[in-house]
Amino acid sequence: MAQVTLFGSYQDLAGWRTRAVPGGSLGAIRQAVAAENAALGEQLGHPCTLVIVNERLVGRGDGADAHPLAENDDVAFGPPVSGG
Amino acid sequence: MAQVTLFGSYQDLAGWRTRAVPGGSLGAIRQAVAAENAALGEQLGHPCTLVIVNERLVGRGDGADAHPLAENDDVAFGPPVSGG
Amino acid sequence: MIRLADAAIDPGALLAEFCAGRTDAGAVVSFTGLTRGRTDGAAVTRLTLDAYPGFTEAVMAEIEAEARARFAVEDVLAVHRWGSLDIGEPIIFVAAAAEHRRAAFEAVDYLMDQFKTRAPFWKREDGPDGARWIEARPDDHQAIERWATAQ
Amino acid sequence: MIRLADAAIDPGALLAEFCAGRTDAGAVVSFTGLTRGRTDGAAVTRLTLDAYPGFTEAVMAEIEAEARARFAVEDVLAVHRWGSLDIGEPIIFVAAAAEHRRAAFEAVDYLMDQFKTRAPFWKREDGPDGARWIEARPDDHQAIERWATAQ
Repeated sequence: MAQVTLFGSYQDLAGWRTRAVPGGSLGAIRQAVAAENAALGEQLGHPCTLVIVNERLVGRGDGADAHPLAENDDVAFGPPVSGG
Repeated sequence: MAQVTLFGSYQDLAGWRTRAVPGGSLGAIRQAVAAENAALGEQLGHPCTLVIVNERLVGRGDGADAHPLAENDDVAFGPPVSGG
Repeated sequence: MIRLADAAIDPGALLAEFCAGRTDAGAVVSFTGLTRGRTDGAAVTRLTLDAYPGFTEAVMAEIEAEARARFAVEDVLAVHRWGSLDIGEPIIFVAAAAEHRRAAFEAVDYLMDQFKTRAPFWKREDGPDGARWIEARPDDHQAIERWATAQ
Repeated sequence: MIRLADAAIDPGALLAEFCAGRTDAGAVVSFTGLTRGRTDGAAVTRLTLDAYPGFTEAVMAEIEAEARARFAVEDVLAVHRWGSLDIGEPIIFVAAAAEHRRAAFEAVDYLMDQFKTRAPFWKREDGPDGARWIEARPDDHQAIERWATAQ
Protein backbone atom coordinates (compact mmCIF):
# COMPACT_ATOMS: atom_id res chain seq x y z
CA MET A 1 0.00 0.00 0.00
CA ALA A 2 1.18 3.53 -0.79
CA GLN A 3 1.76 5.98 2.03
CA VAL A 4 -0.38 9.03 1.19
CA THR A 5 0.33 12.48 2.64
CA LEU A 6 -1.90 15.53 2.27
CA PHE A 7 -0.67 19.13 2.45
CA GLY A 8 -2.29 22.45 3.32
CA SER A 9 -6.07 22.72 3.18
CA TYR A 10 -6.43 19.09 2.02
CA GLN A 11 -5.40 17.98 5.50
CA ASP A 12 -8.18 20.03 7.06
CA LEU A 13 -10.67 18.66 4.55
CA ALA A 14 -9.57 15.07 5.24
CA GLY A 15 -8.94 15.24 8.98
CA TRP A 16 -5.69 13.28 8.50
CA ARG A 17 -2.18 13.96 7.22
CA THR A 18 -0.69 10.59 6.38
CA ARG A 19 -2.23 7.16 5.97
CA ALA A 20 -1.74 3.97 3.99
CA VAL A 21 -4.13 3.70 1.05
CA PRO A 22 -4.44 0.60 -1.19
CA GLY A 23 -4.23 1.01 -4.99
CA GLY A 24 -1.92 0.15 -7.87
CA SER A 25 -2.12 3.55 -9.57
CA LEU A 26 -2.69 7.16 -8.61
CA GLY A 27 -6.20 6.89 -10.07
CA ALA A 28 -6.97 3.97 -7.78
CA ILE A 29 -5.71 5.93 -4.77
CA ARG A 30 -7.89 8.89 -5.74
CA GLN A 31 -10.94 6.67 -6.07
CA ALA A 32 -10.30 5.08 -2.68
CA VAL A 33 -10.10 8.55 -1.10
CA ALA A 34 -13.16 9.83 -2.99
CA ALA A 35 -15.24 6.83 -1.86
CA GLU A 36 -14.73 7.98 1.71
CA ASN A 37 -14.72 11.79 1.20
CA ALA A 38 -16.21 13.05 -2.07
CA ALA A 39 -15.16 16.69 -1.54
CA LEU A 40 -11.53 15.67 -0.94
CA GLY A 41 -11.64 13.27 -3.89
CA GLU A 42 -12.75 16.11 -6.14
CA GLN A 43 -9.96 18.40 -4.88
CA LEU A 44 -7.31 15.77 -5.50
CA GLY A 45 -8.48 15.55 -9.12
CA HIS A 46 -8.36 19.32 -9.66
CA PRO A 47 -5.91 20.38 -12.42
CA CYS A 48 -4.05 22.67 -9.96
CA THR A 49 -3.32 19.88 -7.46
CA LEU A 50 0.34 18.85 -7.24
CA VAL A 51 0.79 15.09 -7.33
CA ILE A 52 4.14 13.99 -5.95
CA VAL A 53 5.51 10.44 -5.86
CA ASN A 54 8.69 9.72 -3.91
CA GLU A 55 9.51 13.45 -3.71
CA ARG A 56 9.13 13.99 -7.48
CA LEU A 57 6.27 15.84 -9.14
CA VAL A 58 4.59 13.37 -11.50
CA GLY A 59 1.66 15.49 -12.65
CA ARG A 60 -1.36 17.54 -11.66
CA GLY A 61 -4.79 16.42 -10.50
CA ASP A 62 -6.46 13.57 -12.38
CA GLY A 63 -3.96 14.05 -15.22
CA ALA A 64 -1.62 11.85 -13.17
CA ASP A 65 -4.17 9.02 -12.67
CA ALA A 66 -2.43 6.53 -14.95
CA HIS A 67 0.84 6.69 -13.00
CA PRO A 68 1.50 3.19 -11.58
CA LEU A 69 2.47 2.75 -7.94
CA ALA A 70 4.77 0.23 -6.32
CA GLU A 71 4.39 -1.15 -2.81
CA ASN A 72 5.63 1.47 -0.27
CA ASP A 73 5.67 4.40 -2.71
CA ASP A 74 5.27 7.79 -1.01
CA VAL A 75 2.39 9.70 -2.57
CA ALA A 76 1.59 13.33 -1.72
CA PHE A 77 -1.16 15.68 -2.84
CA GLY A 78 -0.82 19.45 -2.41
CA PRO A 79 -3.13 22.37 -3.22
CA PRO A 80 -1.73 25.42 -5.07
CA VAL A 81 1.43 26.63 -3.38
CA SER A 82 2.62 29.99 -2.09
CA GLY A 83 6.24 30.31 -1.05
CA GLY A 84 8.16 33.40 0.05
CA MET B 1 37.96 86.40 0.87
CA ALA B 2 36.01 83.22 0.10
CA GLN B 3 37.27 79.87 1.37
CA VAL B 4 37.57 77.66 -1.71
CA THR B 5 37.57 73.85 -1.48
CA LEU B 6 38.27 71.49 -4.35
CA PHE B 7 37.01 67.91 -4.56
CA GLY B 8 38.14 64.78 -6.35
CA SER B 9 40.51 65.12 -9.31
CA TYR B 10 40.51 68.95 -9.04
CA GLN B 11 42.56 68.62 -5.86
CA ASP B 12 45.20 66.62 -7.67
CA LEU B 13 45.22 69.12 -10.52
CA ALA B 14 45.60 72.05 -8.10
CA GLY B 15 47.90 70.51 -5.52
CA TRP B 16 45.73 71.98 -2.74
CA ARG B 17 42.36 71.28 -1.13
CA THR B 18 41.32 74.49 0.61
CA ARG B 19 42.59 78.05 0.38
CA ALA B 20 41.36 81.60 0.62
CA VAL B 21 40.82 83.20 -2.80
CA PRO B 22 39.90 86.88 -3.34
CA GLY B 23 36.91 87.80 -5.52
CA GLY B 24 33.41 89.22 -5.24
CA SER B 25 31.75 86.68 -7.51
CA LEU B 26 32.24 83.08 -8.58
CA GLY B 27 33.51 84.36 -11.93
CA ALA B 28 36.19 86.39 -10.18
CA ILE B 29 37.24 83.36 -8.15
CA ARG B 30 37.47 81.26 -11.29
CA GLN B 31 39.62 83.89 -12.98
CA ALA B 32 41.94 84.12 -10.00
CA VAL B 33 42.39 80.34 -10.07
CA ALA B 34 42.81 80.24 -13.86
CA ALA B 35 45.49 82.93 -13.74
CA GLU B 36 47.58 80.57 -11.67
CA ASN B 37 46.56 77.21 -13.22
CA ALA B 38 44.95 77.38 -16.65
CA ALA B 39 44.04 73.66 -16.77
CA LEU B 40 42.28 73.88 -13.41
CA GLY B 41 40.56 77.12 -14.40
CA GLU B 42 39.18 75.41 -17.50
CA GLN B 43 37.91 72.44 -15.48
CA LEU B 44 36.12 74.71 -13.00
CA GLY B 45 34.28 76.33 -15.94
CA HIS B 46 33.18 72.98 -17.41
CA PRO B 47 29.36 72.57 -17.59
CA CYS B 48 29.55 69.36 -15.54
CA THR B 49 31.36 70.98 -12.60
CA LEU B 50 29.26 71.31 -9.43
CA VAL B 51 29.53 74.78 -7.89
CA ILE B 52 28.52 74.82 -4.24
CA VAL B 53 28.26 77.88 -1.99
CA ASN B 54 27.72 77.41 1.73
CA GLU B 55 26.70 73.77 1.21
CA ARG B 56 24.09 74.60 -1.46
CA LEU B 57 24.46 73.86 -5.17
CA VAL B 58 24.26 77.22 -6.97
CA GLY B 59 24.99 76.07 -10.52
CA ARG B 60 27.38 74.30 -12.84
CA GLY B 61 30.68 75.46 -14.32
CA ASP B 62 30.89 78.96 -15.70
CA GLY B 63 27.07 79.13 -15.69
CA ALA B 64 27.38 80.15 -12.03
CA ASP B 65 29.93 82.94 -12.68
CA ALA B 66 27.49 85.78 -11.91
CA HIS B 67 26.75 84.48 -8.41
CA PRO B 68 27.92 87.17 -5.91
CA LEU B 69 30.03 86.17 -2.92
CA ALA B 70 30.12 87.61 0.59
CA GLU B 71 33.20 87.74 2.82
CA ASN B 72 33.80 84.25 4.35
CA ASP B 73 31.48 82.38 1.99
CA ASP B 74 32.43 78.74 1.57
CA VAL B 75 32.86 77.90 -2.10
CA ALA B 76 33.40 74.38 -3.41
CA PHE B 77 34.03 72.96 -6.89
CA GLY B 78 33.48 69.30 -7.64
CA PRO B 79 33.94 67.20 -10.79
CA PRO B 80 31.15 64.80 -11.88
CA VAL B 81 30.12 62.63 -8.95
CA SER B 82 29.74 58.88 -8.44
CA GLY B 83 28.05 57.69 -5.28
CA GLY B 84 27.08 54.18 -4.21
CA MET C 1 22.51 27.49 -2.13
CA ILE C 2 19.06 26.57 -0.82
CA ARG C 3 18.21 25.96 2.82
CA LEU C 4 14.97 24.99 4.54
CA ALA C 5 14.92 26.18 8.17
CA ASP C 6 12.61 24.87 10.89
CA ALA C 7 13.77 27.47 13.42
CA ALA C 8 14.03 31.29 13.35
CA ILE C 9 16.18 32.74 10.56
CA ASP C 10 18.34 35.83 11.09
CA PRO C 11 18.47 38.05 7.97
CA GLY C 12 21.27 40.22 9.41
CA ALA C 13 23.52 37.24 10.10
CA LEU C 14 22.69 35.74 6.69
CA LEU C 15 23.54 38.98 4.87
CA ALA C 16 26.79 39.35 6.82
CA GLU C 17 27.74 35.75 5.98
CA PHE C 18 26.79 36.24 2.32
CA CYS C 19 28.87 39.45 1.93
CA ALA C 20 31.91 38.18 3.81
CA GLY C 21 35.11 37.84 1.84
CA ARG C 22 33.67 38.99 -1.49
CA THR C 23 36.23 40.95 -3.49
CA ASP C 24 34.84 40.41 -7.01
CA ALA C 25 31.15 41.17 -6.51
CA GLY C 26 30.38 44.86 -6.27
CA ALA C 27 26.67 44.35 -5.65
CA VAL C 28 24.67 42.31 -3.17
CA VAL C 29 20.86 42.55 -3.24
CA SER C 30 18.74 40.88 -0.57
CA PHE C 31 15.06 40.28 -0.01
CA THR C 32 13.60 39.55 3.42
CA GLY C 33 9.97 38.51 3.77
CA LEU C 34 8.37 39.25 7.15
CA THR C 35 5.14 37.92 8.64
CA ARG C 36 2.58 40.70 8.51
CA GLY C 37 0.06 41.32 11.27
CA ARG C 38 -2.62 42.08 8.71
CA THR C 39 -3.42 40.85 5.20
CA ASP C 40 -6.18 42.29 3.04
CA GLY C 41 -7.52 44.08 6.11
CA ALA C 42 -7.81 40.97 8.31
CA ALA C 43 -5.76 40.66 11.51
CA VAL C 44 -3.31 37.76 11.65
CA THR C 45 -1.85 36.45 14.90
CA ARG C 46 0.22 33.50 13.65
CA LEU C 47 1.44 32.05 10.37
CA THR C 48 2.03 28.34 9.81
CA LEU C 49 4.01 27.12 6.83
CA ASP C 50 3.88 23.53 5.80
CA ALA C 51 6.55 22.13 3.48
CA TYR C 52 7.63 18.75 2.12
CA PRO C 53 11.32 18.41 2.99
CA GLY C 54 13.16 16.81 0.09
CA PHE C 55 10.63 17.84 -2.52
CA THR C 56 10.48 21.48 -1.42
CA GLU C 57 14.25 22.00 -1.59
CA ALA C 58 14.38 20.19 -4.94
CA VAL C 59 11.91 22.64 -6.52
CA MET C 60 13.71 25.60 -4.94
CA ALA C 61 17.05 24.31 -6.26
CA GLU C 62 15.54 24.10 -9.77
CA ILE C 63 14.47 27.75 -9.51
CA GLU C 64 17.92 28.70 -8.19
CA ALA C 65 19.56 26.98 -11.18
CA GLU C 66 17.29 28.91 -13.56
CA ALA C 67 18.32 32.20 -11.94
CA ARG C 68 22.03 31.34 -12.10
CA ALA C 69 21.71 30.46 -15.79
CA ARG C 70 19.67 33.55 -16.63
CA PHE C 71 21.53 36.33 -14.82
CA ALA C 72 25.24 37.20 -14.52
CA VAL C 73 25.41 36.42 -10.81
CA GLU C 74 28.33 35.08 -8.83
CA ASP C 75 26.32 33.57 -6.02
CA VAL C 76 22.76 33.05 -4.81
CA LEU C 77 21.40 32.14 -1.36
CA ALA C 78 17.80 31.37 -0.42
CA VAL C 79 16.76 30.37 3.10
CA HIS C 80 13.09 29.55 3.61
CA ARG C 81 11.51 29.15 7.03
CA TRP C 82 8.75 26.69 7.74
CA GLY C 83 6.78 25.78 10.88
CA SER C 84 4.91 28.16 13.15
CA LEU C 85 5.82 31.87 12.94
CA ASP C 86 5.05 34.91 15.08
CA ILE C 87 4.08 38.20 13.48
CA GLY C 88 7.20 40.11 12.43
CA GLU C 89 9.31 36.94 12.06
CA PRO C 90 11.25 36.45 8.81
CA ILE C 91 9.79 33.89 6.39
CA ILE C 92 12.37 34.04 3.66
CA PHE C 93 15.80 35.52 2.95
CA VAL C 94 17.09 35.64 -0.62
CA ALA C 95 20.35 37.24 -1.74
CA ALA C 96 22.34 37.49 -4.97
CA ALA C 97 25.87 38.78 -5.55
CA ALA C 98 26.98 40.12 -8.92
CA GLU C 99 29.69 42.24 -10.45
CA HIS C 100 27.14 44.92 -11.37
CA ARG C 101 23.91 45.74 -9.60
CA ARG C 102 21.39 45.14 -12.41
CA ALA C 103 22.00 41.38 -12.46
CA ALA C 104 21.76 41.16 -8.66
CA PHE C 105 18.45 43.06 -8.60
CA GLU C 106 16.95 40.99 -11.40
CA ALA C 107 18.05 37.66 -9.93
CA VAL C 108 16.44 38.38 -6.53
CA ASP C 109 13.32 39.75 -8.21
CA TYR C 110 13.07 36.64 -10.40
CA LEU C 111 13.68 34.26 -7.49
CA MET C 112 10.93 35.87 -5.40
CA ASP C 113 8.41 35.83 -8.26
CA GLN C 114 9.13 32.15 -8.89
CA PHE C 115 9.12 31.14 -5.21
CA LYS C 116 5.77 32.89 -4.66
CA THR C 117 4.05 30.83 -7.32
CA ARG C 118 6.10 27.62 -7.54
CA ALA C 119 7.89 26.85 -4.24
CA PRO C 120 5.99 24.07 -2.42
CA PHE C 121 4.87 25.77 0.78
CA TRP C 122 1.35 25.82 2.17
CA LYS C 123 0.51 28.78 4.40
CA ARG C 124 -2.17 29.06 7.02
CA GLU C 125 -2.97 32.34 8.71
CA ASP C 126 -4.61 32.24 12.13
CA GLY C 127 -6.45 35.27 13.43
CA PRO C 128 -9.40 36.30 15.60
CA ASP C 129 -11.71 35.40 12.69
CA GLY C 130 -10.34 31.86 12.42
CA ALA C 131 -7.84 30.20 10.12
CA ARG C 132 -7.43 30.51 6.37
CA TRP C 133 -5.15 28.87 3.85
CA ILE C 134 -3.30 31.29 1.57
CA GLU C 135 -2.59 30.77 -2.11
CA ALA C 136 -0.42 32.89 -4.38
CA ARG C 137 -2.11 36.23 -5.06
CA PRO C 138 -3.39 37.31 -8.48
CA ASP C 139 -0.56 39.86 -8.68
CA ASP C 140 1.93 37.06 -8.02
CA HIS C 141 0.60 35.22 -11.06
CA GLN C 142 0.87 38.42 -13.09
CA ALA C 143 4.39 39.04 -11.81
CA ILE C 144 5.66 35.70 -13.08
CA GLU C 145 4.48 36.49 -16.61
CA ARG C 146 7.05 39.31 -16.82
CA TRP C 147 9.83 36.73 -17.11
CA ALA C 148 8.26 34.85 -20.02
CA THR C 149 9.02 37.66 -22.47
CA ALA C 150 11.79 39.68 -20.80
CA GLN C 151 15.29 39.21 -22.26
CA MET D 1 16.95 58.19 7.01
CA ILE D 2 20.34 59.11 5.54
CA ARG D 3 23.69 58.57 7.27
CA LEU D 4 27.23 59.37 6.23
CA ALA D 5 29.75 57.05 7.91
CA ASP D 6 33.49 57.68 8.24
CA ALA D 7 34.15 54.24 9.70
CA ALA D 8 33.31 50.69 8.57
CA ILE D 9 29.61 49.95 8.05
CA ASP D 10 28.09 46.56 8.89
CA PRO D 11 25.35 45.55 6.40
CA GLY D 12 24.22 42.62 8.57
CA ALA D 13 23.70 44.79 11.64
CA LEU D 14 21.99 47.48 9.54
CA LEU D 15 19.57 44.96 7.99
CA ALA D 16 18.80 43.45 11.40
CA GLU D 17 18.12 46.92 12.83
CA PHE D 18 15.99 47.85 9.82
CA CYS D 19 13.82 44.69 10.02
CA ALA D 20 13.39 44.74 13.80
CA GLY D 21 9.87 45.21 15.09
CA ARG D 22 8.20 45.49 11.68
CA THR D 23 4.75 43.93 11.71
CA ASP D 24 3.17 45.87 8.82
CA ALA D 25 5.84 45.59 6.14
CA GLY D 26 5.96 42.20 4.47
CA ALA D 27 8.94 43.07 2.27
CA VAL D 28 12.42 44.43 2.96
CA VAL D 29 14.83 44.83 0.05
CA SER D 30 18.46 45.81 0.61
CA PHE D 31 21.40 46.74 -1.55
CA THR D 32 25.00 46.47 -0.37
CA GLY D 33 27.81 47.88 -2.48
CA LEU D 34 31.23 46.31 -1.92
CA THR D 35 34.67 47.54 -2.96
CA ARG D 36 35.80 45.39 -5.87
CA GLY D 37 39.38 44.23 -6.30
CA ARG D 38 39.16 44.81 -10.06
CA THR D 39 37.32 47.28 -12.28
CA ASP D 40 37.31 47.09 -16.05
CA GLY D 41 40.16 44.60 -15.84
CA ALA D 42 42.47 46.77 -13.70
CA ALA D 43 43.51 45.65 -10.22
CA VAL D 44 42.47 47.92 -7.35
CA THR D 45 44.11 47.79 -3.93
CA ARG D 46 42.30 50.63 -2.15
CA LEU D 47 39.32 52.92 -2.70
CA THR D 48 39.11 56.44 -1.33
CA LEU D 49 35.81 58.29 -1.22
CA ASP D 50 35.73 62.00 -0.71
CA ALA D 51 32.49 63.69 0.38
CA TYR D 52 31.35 67.12 1.49
CA PRO D 53 29.58 66.58 4.84
CA GLY D 54 26.51 68.78 5.03
CA PHE D 55 26.09 69.09 1.27
CA THR D 56 26.41 65.36 0.59
CA GLU D 57 23.70 64.37 3.10
CA ALA D 58 21.45 67.16 1.82
CA VAL D 59 21.54 65.80 -1.74
CA MET D 60 21.03 62.24 -0.48
CA ALA D 61 18.07 63.36 1.63
CA GLU D 62 16.50 64.98 -1.46
CA ILE D 63 16.82 61.68 -3.33
CA GLU D 64 15.36 59.81 -0.35
CA ALA D 65 12.35 62.18 -0.29
CA GLU D 66 11.78 61.55 -4.02
CA ALA D 67 11.79 57.78 -3.43
CA ARG D 68 9.35 58.06 -0.51
CA ALA D 69 6.99 60.19 -2.60
CA ARG D 70 7.23 57.94 -5.64
CA PHE D 71 6.88 54.44 -4.15
CA ALA D 72 4.52 52.94 -1.56
CA VAL D 73 7.25 52.38 1.02
CA GLU D 74 6.99 52.49 4.79
CA ASP D 75 10.61 53.25 5.47
CA VAL D 76 13.93 53.89 3.74
CA LEU D 77 17.50 53.77 5.06
CA ALA D 78 20.70 54.71 3.22
CA VAL D 79 24.13 54.60 4.87
CA HIS D 80 27.06 55.76 2.76
CA ARG D 81 30.67 55.19 3.72
CA TRP D 82 33.43 57.66 2.95
CA GLY D 83 37.17 57.76 3.64
CA SER D 84 39.69 55.05 2.81
CA LEU D 85 38.35 51.55 2.11
CA ASP D 86 39.95 48.12 1.77
CA ILE D 87 38.88 45.75 -1.01
CA GLY D 88 35.72 43.87 0.04
CA GLU D 89 34.59 46.62 2.45
CA PRO D 90 31.00 47.86 2.13
CA ILE D 91 30.59 51.30 0.50
CA ILE D 92 26.84 51.69 0.75
CA PHE D 93 23.83 50.03 2.35
CA VAL D 94 20.34 50.95 1.15
CA ALA D 95 17.10 49.34 2.36
CA ALA D 96 13.39 49.88 1.83
CA ALA D 97 10.42 48.33 3.65
CA ALA D 98 7.00 48.06 2.03
CA GLU D 99 3.77 46.16 2.40
CA HIS D 100 4.35 44.41 -0.94
CA ARG D 101 7.65 43.54 -2.54
CA ARG D 102 7.33 45.46 -5.84
CA ALA D 103 7.50 48.88 -4.14
CA ALA D 104 10.48 47.82 -2.01
CA PHE D 105 12.41 46.55 -5.05
CA GLU D 106 11.67 49.65 -7.09
CA ALA D 107 12.55 52.08 -4.29
CA VAL D 108 15.99 50.52 -3.72
CA ASP D 109 16.60 50.28 -7.48
CA TYR D 110 15.66 53.96 -7.87
CA LEU D 111 17.78 55.08 -4.91
CA MET D 112 20.86 53.30 -6.26
CA ASP D 113 20.43 54.71 -9.78
CA GLN D 114 20.10 58.22 -8.38
CA PHE D 115 22.96 57.90 -5.88
CA LYS D 116 25.29 56.60 -8.63
CA THR D 117 24.80 59.69 -10.76
CA ARG D 118 23.81 62.42 -8.28
CA ALA D 119 25.18 61.73 -4.78
CA PRO D 120 28.22 63.97 -4.18
CA PHE D 121 31.03 61.49 -3.68
CA TRP D 122 34.35 61.48 -5.46
CA LYS D 123 36.07 58.13 -5.77
CA ARG D 124 39.72 57.38 -6.30
CA GLU D 125 40.98 53.88 -7.00
CA ASP D 126 44.58 53.06 -6.15
CA GLY D 127 46.26 50.09 -7.77
CA PRO D 128 49.62 48.86 -9.01
CA ASP D 129 49.18 51.04 -12.13
CA GLY D 130 48.65 54.21 -10.07
CA ALA D 131 45.56 56.12 -9.03
CA ARG D 132 42.50 57.04 -11.05
CA TRP D 133 39.41 59.06 -10.28
CA ILE D 134 36.11 57.32 -11.09
CA GLU D 135 33.04 58.97 -12.55
CA ALA D 136 29.60 57.47 -13.01
CA ARG D 137 29.66 54.85 -15.77
CA PRO D 138 27.84 55.20 -19.10
CA ASP D 139 25.40 52.48 -18.00
CA ASP D 140 24.68 54.48 -14.82
CA HIS D 141 23.63 57.42 -16.97
CA GLN D 142 21.46 55.11 -19.05
CA ALA D 143 19.96 53.58 -15.92
CA ILE D 144 18.75 56.90 -14.60
CA GLU D 145 16.79 57.54 -17.80
CA ARG D 146 14.49 54.62 -16.99
CA TRP D 147 12.87 56.68 -14.24
CA ALA D 148 12.06 59.65 -16.46
CA THR D 149 9.30 57.80 -18.30
CA ALA D 150 8.37 54.93 -15.97
CA GLN D 151 5.21 55.52 -13.92
